[in-house]
Amino acid sequence: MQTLRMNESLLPSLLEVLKGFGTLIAPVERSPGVFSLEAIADVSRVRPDALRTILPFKKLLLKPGFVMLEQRAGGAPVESRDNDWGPLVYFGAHSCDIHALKILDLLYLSDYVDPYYKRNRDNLTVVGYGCMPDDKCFCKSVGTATVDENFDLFLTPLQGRFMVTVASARGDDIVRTAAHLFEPATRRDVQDFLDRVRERDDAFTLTLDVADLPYVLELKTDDPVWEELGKKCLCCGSCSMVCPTCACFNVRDEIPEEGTVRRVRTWDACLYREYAQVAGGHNFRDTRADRVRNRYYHKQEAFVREFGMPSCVGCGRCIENCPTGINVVEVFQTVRGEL
Amino acid sequence: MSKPKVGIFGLTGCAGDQLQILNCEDELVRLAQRLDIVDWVMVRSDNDHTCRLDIAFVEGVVATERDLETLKEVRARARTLVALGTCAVWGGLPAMHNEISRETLEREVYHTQLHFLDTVEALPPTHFVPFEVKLPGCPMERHEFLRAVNALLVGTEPELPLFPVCWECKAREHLCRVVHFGEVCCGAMTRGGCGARCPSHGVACSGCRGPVEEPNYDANVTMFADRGISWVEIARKMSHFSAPVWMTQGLEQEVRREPKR
Amino acid sequence: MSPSGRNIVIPHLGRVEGHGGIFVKVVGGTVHEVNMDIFEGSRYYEALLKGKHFLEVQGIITRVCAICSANHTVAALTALEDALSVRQSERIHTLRGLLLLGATIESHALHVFALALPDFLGFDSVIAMAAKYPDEVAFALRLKQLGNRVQELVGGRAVHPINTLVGGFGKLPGHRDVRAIRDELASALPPLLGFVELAASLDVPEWAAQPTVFVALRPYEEAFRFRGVSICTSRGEEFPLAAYRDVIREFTVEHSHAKHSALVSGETYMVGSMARLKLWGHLLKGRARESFERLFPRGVVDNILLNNWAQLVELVHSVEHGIEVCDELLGMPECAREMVPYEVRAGRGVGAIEVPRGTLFHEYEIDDEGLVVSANVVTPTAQNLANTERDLRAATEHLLADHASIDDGQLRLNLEMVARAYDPCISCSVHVTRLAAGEA
Amino acid sequence: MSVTLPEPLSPRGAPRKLATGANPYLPAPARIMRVQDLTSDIRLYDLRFVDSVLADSFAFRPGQFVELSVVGVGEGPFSLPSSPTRRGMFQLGVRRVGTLTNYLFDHVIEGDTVGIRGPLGNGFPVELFEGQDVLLVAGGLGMVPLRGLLQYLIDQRDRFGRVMLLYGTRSPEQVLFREELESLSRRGDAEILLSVDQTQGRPWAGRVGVVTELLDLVTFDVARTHAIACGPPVFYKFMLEKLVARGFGRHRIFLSLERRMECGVGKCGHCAVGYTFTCLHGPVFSYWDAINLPELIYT
Ligand SMILES: Cc1cc2nc3c(=O)[nH]c(=O)nc-3n(C[C@H](O)[C@H](O)[C@H](O)COP(=O)(O)OP(=O)(O)OC[C@H]3O[C@@H](n4cnc5c(N)ncnc54)[C@H](O)[C@@H]3O)c2cc1C
Ligand code: SF4
Ligand code: SF4
Ligand code: SF4
Repeated sequence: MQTLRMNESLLPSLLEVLKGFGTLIAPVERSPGVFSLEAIADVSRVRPDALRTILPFKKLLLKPGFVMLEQRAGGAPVESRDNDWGPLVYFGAHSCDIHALKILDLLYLSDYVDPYYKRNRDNLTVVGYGCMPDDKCFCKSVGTATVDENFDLFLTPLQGRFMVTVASARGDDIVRTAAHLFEPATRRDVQDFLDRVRERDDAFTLTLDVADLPYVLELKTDDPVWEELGKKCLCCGSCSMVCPTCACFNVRDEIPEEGTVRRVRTWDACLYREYAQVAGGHNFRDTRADRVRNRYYHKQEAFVREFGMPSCVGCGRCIENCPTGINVVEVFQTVRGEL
Repeated sequence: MSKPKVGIFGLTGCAGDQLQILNCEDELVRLAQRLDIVDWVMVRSDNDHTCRLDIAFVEGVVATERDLETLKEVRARARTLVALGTCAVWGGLPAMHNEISRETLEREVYHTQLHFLDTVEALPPTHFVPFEVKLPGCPMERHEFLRAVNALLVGTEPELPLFPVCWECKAREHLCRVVHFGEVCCGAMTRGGCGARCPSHGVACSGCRGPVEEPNYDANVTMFADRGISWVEIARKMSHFSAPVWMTQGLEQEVRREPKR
Repeated sequence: MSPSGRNIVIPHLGRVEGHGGIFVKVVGGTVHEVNMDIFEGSRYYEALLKGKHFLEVQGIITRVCAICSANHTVAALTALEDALSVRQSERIHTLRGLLLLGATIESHALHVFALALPDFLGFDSVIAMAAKYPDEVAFALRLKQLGNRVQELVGGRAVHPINTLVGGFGKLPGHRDVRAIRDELASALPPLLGFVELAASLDVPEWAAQPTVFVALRPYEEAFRFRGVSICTSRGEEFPLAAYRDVIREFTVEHSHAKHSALVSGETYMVGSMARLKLWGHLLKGRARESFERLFPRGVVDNILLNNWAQLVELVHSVEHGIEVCDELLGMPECAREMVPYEVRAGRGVGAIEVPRGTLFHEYEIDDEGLVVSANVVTPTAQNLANTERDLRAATEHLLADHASIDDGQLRLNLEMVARAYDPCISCSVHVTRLAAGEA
Repeated sequence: MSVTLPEPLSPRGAPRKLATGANPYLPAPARIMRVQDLTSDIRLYDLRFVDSVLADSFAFRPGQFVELSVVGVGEGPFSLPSSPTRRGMFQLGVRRVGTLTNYLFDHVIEGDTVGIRGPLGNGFPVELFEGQDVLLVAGGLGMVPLRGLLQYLIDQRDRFGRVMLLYGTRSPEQVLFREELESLSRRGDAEILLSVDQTQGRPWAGRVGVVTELLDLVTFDVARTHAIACGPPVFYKFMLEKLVARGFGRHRIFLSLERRMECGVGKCGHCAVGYTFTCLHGPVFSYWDAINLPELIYT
């Protein structure tokens, strides 16, 4: 790891340089206060200050829907490249996003490696950007507020300049390509950086106590809160769609035209009724309450048991996007009997 | 499979789904070669009204005795029956407000009391006979129709997505009409497949594709009410696409659902 | 069969939208009864609208008929905006105009090429025709698709638009898309003119000719337009739009339980392409004018079979004018959404527009909460029904007079041609209810 | 040049490959060599991979399964009812229930090619059974995976102690592999007891009643016996606890589970209970593990 500084006014130049490393993807403002990650031609559209994009970066690794296999009349099925983005530079990753990336890697690059994910992952350059939390962020509670690996560059905004962290050889390549933009970080920069870390630490207003959550949850499987949530949840799947670590998918075959058949893979949500239903109609999670509970247990209990941390990274997207206002933090406060 | 004999039938409706077939301009000529369309009143004048059919497509609601007769005849003639559009699958707009008596409706439109020989309550054909394939949408989506035909031609049934409109709305990152604008959006209750067309135009979904399998009506109503929308307005917007029909259906399902052990 | 008691029954009229039949009873060489049976089920849309919020009107009323969905939408919005005194911005007016042109292109292309032309070329359907005239059919489909693409761009969907709102649009089309459509319209014009030549070379029989009163709206500007400001007849009368109920008398017909229309004088009349050409054809410009002159060298003559050619002229106009409208839009600054602000208040409004099949009236009365108090829709097909029966009667008489030995099959075919020439849209004629075809 | 990937946070499995190819979602073509009707709605398919190297090297554990697909129609998981001891060919027993299986029954015939991915899942812990007695209990279609295990045990008969099979179906026509089982029984290779819920007027020499009752007819030394159960949910509901009541430790009872699966390789999430994927960590679980995963067995 190496730390540098860059003048704030040079950001557009850096973005131009990043374009040389792949398609530049960064947050742009869709409508006032609402952002999404999009391919950038004109760097003045980039909004590094965007706190949350509607969809997280996971769409850069696995598109919401893509063709896995294709088969033409008389041929054998072949792997499709529909999901491939080619070289990408993802600018504007926050700490929680980078932690989420780690979780996706864990799922998709272990055991049977997912080739669709891997190709995009290998092609992905991650440039982080320091954020300040709002009232929906709780990454501090789940231990994802800071990050020191799994990215290439990370820009932390300080007064009039950035502290730039280089965490990979690819990051180093970028820095060397644009050497004129960077200077070594000064002692003052480091001090300001540390002050900012403290300032940010104090800025969190939402907390979720995860320490003993798996135990609490294990004891509370029958808690009436799940029934209540089952009544409230629309099962629209928005939370899973926007969650950076929700990675379930569905596979569907279709015949788009005569002589061509294909197998399509789409993001799925465990809240959908059909999710655990098998032939003959038996459903392993028949009620909405079953499905809602499953989502929270999966994230906050099972993952903690297995890997020592929740698979929720505290980005607040589901809180922001749930039409009916279900709030993950409140859910757990209720389960604990605190609300 | 040799060239299948096909019939296309419109009961009472706007002909939108038949028009959607004609709107497959790029595929139409080839389609006419792959299918032996023997009975299609809207497009042909010399039709065979009695032969056996491999595939029959039915659009519209049953609103007259004659519709019902036609439907039963078609069912008897066809090996595979395909419902086209929300009217055929759920009843659609014609079935909205089935609780208003026919008599009242007739008086409203015709002003005098007349004898109507055979108008019946508008109900979806799926209410009367079983269908092998159901393509929702008002009108149905062209690509879904083409995929269904392609699947039927190789001897299988199309697998259409079951997720709600919200899936596609989120996948395309549209601004949520509920979250950002506080509108009544039927997306969460409505079967997806349209590409979240309305939210993508900045308009709330009115549910034209009919319900997902287990819509949570109560939660939707509460959600809108909590956002300060009047109950009457909510009901009005939700009722567009035959909510009475599907509401009862949803509630029935709710009641029938066995309690979990 | 003895010529003294002859029933001509067309139980199910093919190649029209909706369900209708024709029944003609001939006794001793004279036509006793002519019936255009409509057995399409009623859907009572106007009654359903009562008590609905005015914002819901378009989503409901568009489902009256798919082919005319964009037209009903624009008519309804116009009427509602009239009731609310909303003044359309120039851009919205222009875009709505483009939507109507798209709808006209799609509808006329479908009718002229797929439904009517097979009659003139001797096929039972466009499917059969495609084998012999593949290029022509391919072009016709392309043109129809282009009409749909225009509707998709402006209305958000080819059938039942969703982007059209009271006061504006949900999302305005970007210049890139408008430019693409413009270019496609431009490239469609030359081959379309080829069809004008093909049509000019075909003989149109005379047996359906008879004098008719034509009715069409006076265009809102001194040009051939589909939106108008007053109701005009070919006898030189002119009435304000709001008086449409006084001009056009809807009545129920004893024998058919179906609503028909006539002028106050009791005369039946025709609305549609031929009426528009009759009244405003002199306003056409450019290629459309040339096509008009080519296909109607003696001006519009009273022969309903020529309505197909009138539609062809309007196709040329719509494509040509569509290019101009696109250019106008491209001259305006790009923006994402435009909505004219308005206040909800009680009022009554009429929207009248010229749609492919003729003049369409929508009228709504809303209360101060914006709820619909009453709704009335008068469709062109309903207006044309009485005239259709009249033409069917005349055609039967002429045919019997000219060829006493004409067989039923031929007679049926010819009567179907007359009915089809009106391009009836039966789903649209919501006022009209059934008459059992079997009763004959 | 690639990014340095993180160390897995825990010992989740190291990268591995399927026999059928590096892309775990891409099926390998296999030819249908023979189709037999086992019952009116269950068929036995003999398959051989088109690639002869793959065909001859394809090895799997009893209790593993494969994903069978017809691209354009669908894909589904199916247990292997044949034994890995018999190379070059494998079998699938398919019940007609939905889109894919209807298509197989209606349109796929001998000589056609389908797609196969696998082998998938963990399979039975056969190493544990060596030198011990094995009790197989099957209900209905549960005989399909157990038949592969049975063949495996019989093919290496001297490595195991007693081999017992208790198998119940609804009626005599529903009994899968009946002749085969009868001949094994006759030869004394295995102790086999069959029962049906109802004879429905068919000739039947076996028991009539529910399958759990067969347990009362055999004696065993629970200290040196493993029980392997396979069947539908209601079967598990009664059978598992009855085995426990007969003295089996819950860790000595194994069962094979079914869940919805879209990938078969531990990615799609559908078969997961927590982070236990039925397709990857199962489908075979000890009863003890299964009851500690809520929802896993549904009764
Ligand atoms: C480990 C395992 C082993 C199995 N072994 C056998 C066997 O040996 N013989 C046999 O006949 N059946 C077996 N099944 C069940 C078989 O997979 C389903 O019956 C089959 O997938 C149904 O497919 P379909 O398209 O015909 O049915 P549909 O109902 O049309 O299937 C719709 C969808 O649901 C999924 N699905 C439905 N049921 C199941 C299910 N039970 N498990 C997983 N996915 C399902 C399908 O993949 C498909 O995507 C097994 C299932 C599992 C999980
Ligand atoms: S569950 Fe919600 S807060 Fe947690 S990671 Fe997912 S989107 Fe973020
Ligand atoms: S706008 Fe409607 S469809 Fe889209 S996410 Fe919101 S509720 Fe769902
Ligand atoms: S968003 Fe809703 S109303 Fe609009 S097309 Fe889709 S289903 Fe129909």
